[in-house]
Amino acid sequence: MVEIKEESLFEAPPMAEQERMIEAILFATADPVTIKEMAGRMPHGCDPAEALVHLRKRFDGRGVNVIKVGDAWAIRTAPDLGFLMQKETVEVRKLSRAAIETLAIVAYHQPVTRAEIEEIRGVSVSRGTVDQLIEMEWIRFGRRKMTPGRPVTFVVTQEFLDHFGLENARDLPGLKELRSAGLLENRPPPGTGFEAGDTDEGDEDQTELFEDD
Amino acid sequence: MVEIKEESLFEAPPMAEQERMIEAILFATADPVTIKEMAGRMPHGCDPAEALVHLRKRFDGRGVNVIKVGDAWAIRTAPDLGFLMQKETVEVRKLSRAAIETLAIVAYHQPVTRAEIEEIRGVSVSRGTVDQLIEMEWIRFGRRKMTPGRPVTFVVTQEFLDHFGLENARDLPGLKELRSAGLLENRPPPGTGFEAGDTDEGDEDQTELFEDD
Amino acid sequence: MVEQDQFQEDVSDRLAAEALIIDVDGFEGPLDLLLMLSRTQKVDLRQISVLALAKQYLSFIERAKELRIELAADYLVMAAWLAFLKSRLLLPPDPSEDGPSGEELAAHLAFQLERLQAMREAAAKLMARDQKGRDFFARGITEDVARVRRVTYTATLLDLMQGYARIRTRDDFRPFVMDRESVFTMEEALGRMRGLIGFAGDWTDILSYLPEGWETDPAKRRSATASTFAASLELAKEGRIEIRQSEMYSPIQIRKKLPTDG
Repeated sequence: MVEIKEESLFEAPPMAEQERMIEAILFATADPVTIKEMAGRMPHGCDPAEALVHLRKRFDGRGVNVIKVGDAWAIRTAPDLGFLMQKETVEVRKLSRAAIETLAIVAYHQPVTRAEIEEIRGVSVSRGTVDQLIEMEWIRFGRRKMTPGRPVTFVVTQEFLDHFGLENARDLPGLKELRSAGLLENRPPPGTGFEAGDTDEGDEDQTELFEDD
Repeated sequence: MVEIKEESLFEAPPMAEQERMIEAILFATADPVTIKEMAGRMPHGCDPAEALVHLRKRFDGRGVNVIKVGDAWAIRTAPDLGFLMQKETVEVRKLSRAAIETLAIVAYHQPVTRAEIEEIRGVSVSRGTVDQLIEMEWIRFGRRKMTPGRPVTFVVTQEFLDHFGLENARDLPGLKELRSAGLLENRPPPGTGFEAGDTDEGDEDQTELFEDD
Repeated sequence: MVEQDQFQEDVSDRLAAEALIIDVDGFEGPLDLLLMLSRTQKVDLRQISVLALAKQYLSFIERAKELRIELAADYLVMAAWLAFLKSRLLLPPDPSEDGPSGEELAAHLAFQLERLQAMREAAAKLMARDQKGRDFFARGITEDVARVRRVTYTATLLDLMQGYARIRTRDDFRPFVMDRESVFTMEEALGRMRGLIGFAGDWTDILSYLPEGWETDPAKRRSATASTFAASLELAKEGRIEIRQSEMYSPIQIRKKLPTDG
């Protein structure tokens, strides 16, 4: 661009050219660059410190700025634009089967303890499943049960009711409706299932929910 | 800087502000960024394409330039300043003559099948050559050709364009001359019965390619 | 006159052949060799004499044979083809014979040579361009774009009811539980794997997740393998693990899905 070499070994390129040079250097170098290092890379006689003053001014108020890092210089994103370095993606996933079943049990049996959930599902309930449902604000801790060990119970939340369009957990279809909807094919033999395992004594709601036919 | 949110959810930031944003986005990455991706990261209602026009002009003749790579954009140092970046120079793996020729054939004839590459070079293409070019991310698989056997094709990548500073594959040096000289045609050897065996009906590009003199 | 030409041609052929034989290995096939030989004609490739070229090639092959240089088969195939082409070009066309004429074949060979030459020149032009990382440079200090992935889970009332019905239906089958002594259910497998998966940062054979005591008895092993596999699919679906299998019947491996960023 500028014929320097032919003219003199000691005449430096014009300042505009020097500014271009440090712009390229600061852009392409993986680490902040000291003035000394810039001078070492630029043609003889250049004054990177002065070129830097010009470049800094040029980037003043722009999307990136020339900033000092220790005793070196770098180009960095303007602080107010940091939000552009994020990309948010929202992924909607179907709740896992374990979570759905746990949720269903809480909804139908609330207030229900973890032990009861496990008893009904026949498998242990992972902490992650419960945590997930709590985090989604679909279940929350209810009052402690007045049984030995005073275990905590889980109940569904208002948020849960809103999501599923229910006014009340009791609006959930009972077994009879589930059966007539074809969701339950077999009539549970009396005396099996969780009634037997249900250590809950006090709560009428529960027994009501489990009434069959 | 600008109080947008309070005013309206749908009013885009001023163009100068949008220019700053894409400046920050392009400076932050080594890879080309598509307009769509910019739009996805910028506030609602922004027009990155227009902001790019302004930004491009702003960096005209500077130490770094805004360049187009395929359907994406990137900032690259001006080619005349390469001498300042000896430290950043990456040793490009020495490519064999076979690899260089194969690359050129893919670039100029794309989409091209392995058989067509072999027909042009007159020797079989070793797996290693193709693998190397794919590994360098200079070529990739394209769509299958609608000819018997539905062979896979190769095409060049965005990385290829970026590496060689091409806006798109149409900018390949000498492409027009080669085409008008008929040297990019895929002429089957006479008497091979290739013409007769060409069962391709739907694809105009293809039939054109296989037209015999 | 004709003899003189013939003589000079022979000489130049021989010289070319001798020069080229030395590095016959350096040629990338017969077409490459033909292209090199064509340079001795010092004409535009579009006006090349294919007949002369065929003669040059054949004498080159002869020389190579005399010098007992092993030539790859495709050089000999090309020689046979060029001998055929030469006869076609020299003999008057036989009207009873089908197929392309000698001129057509020659024209195609000339086209191939010209096209190969053009591609070589294009390749050279391409490599002479400014290249990234050599002549121009990308950003040195890059910033990662943090991919903030927000996962929201959803379920419908139907899911809920079906889930509940499933549990109740399962209860109905409880009397049959006895038969399931050697059945490891998917729920059990899931429960087990959920507990273990947090430690599976590296690719691990899925079979190492079989519960203790289930590895030896074939029936139990079968059931545990199936349920563990099904459970791993479920976990993969949930995005908690990754699964891979290098080829059919090879071990299936899983690992904890690493958080994605940038």
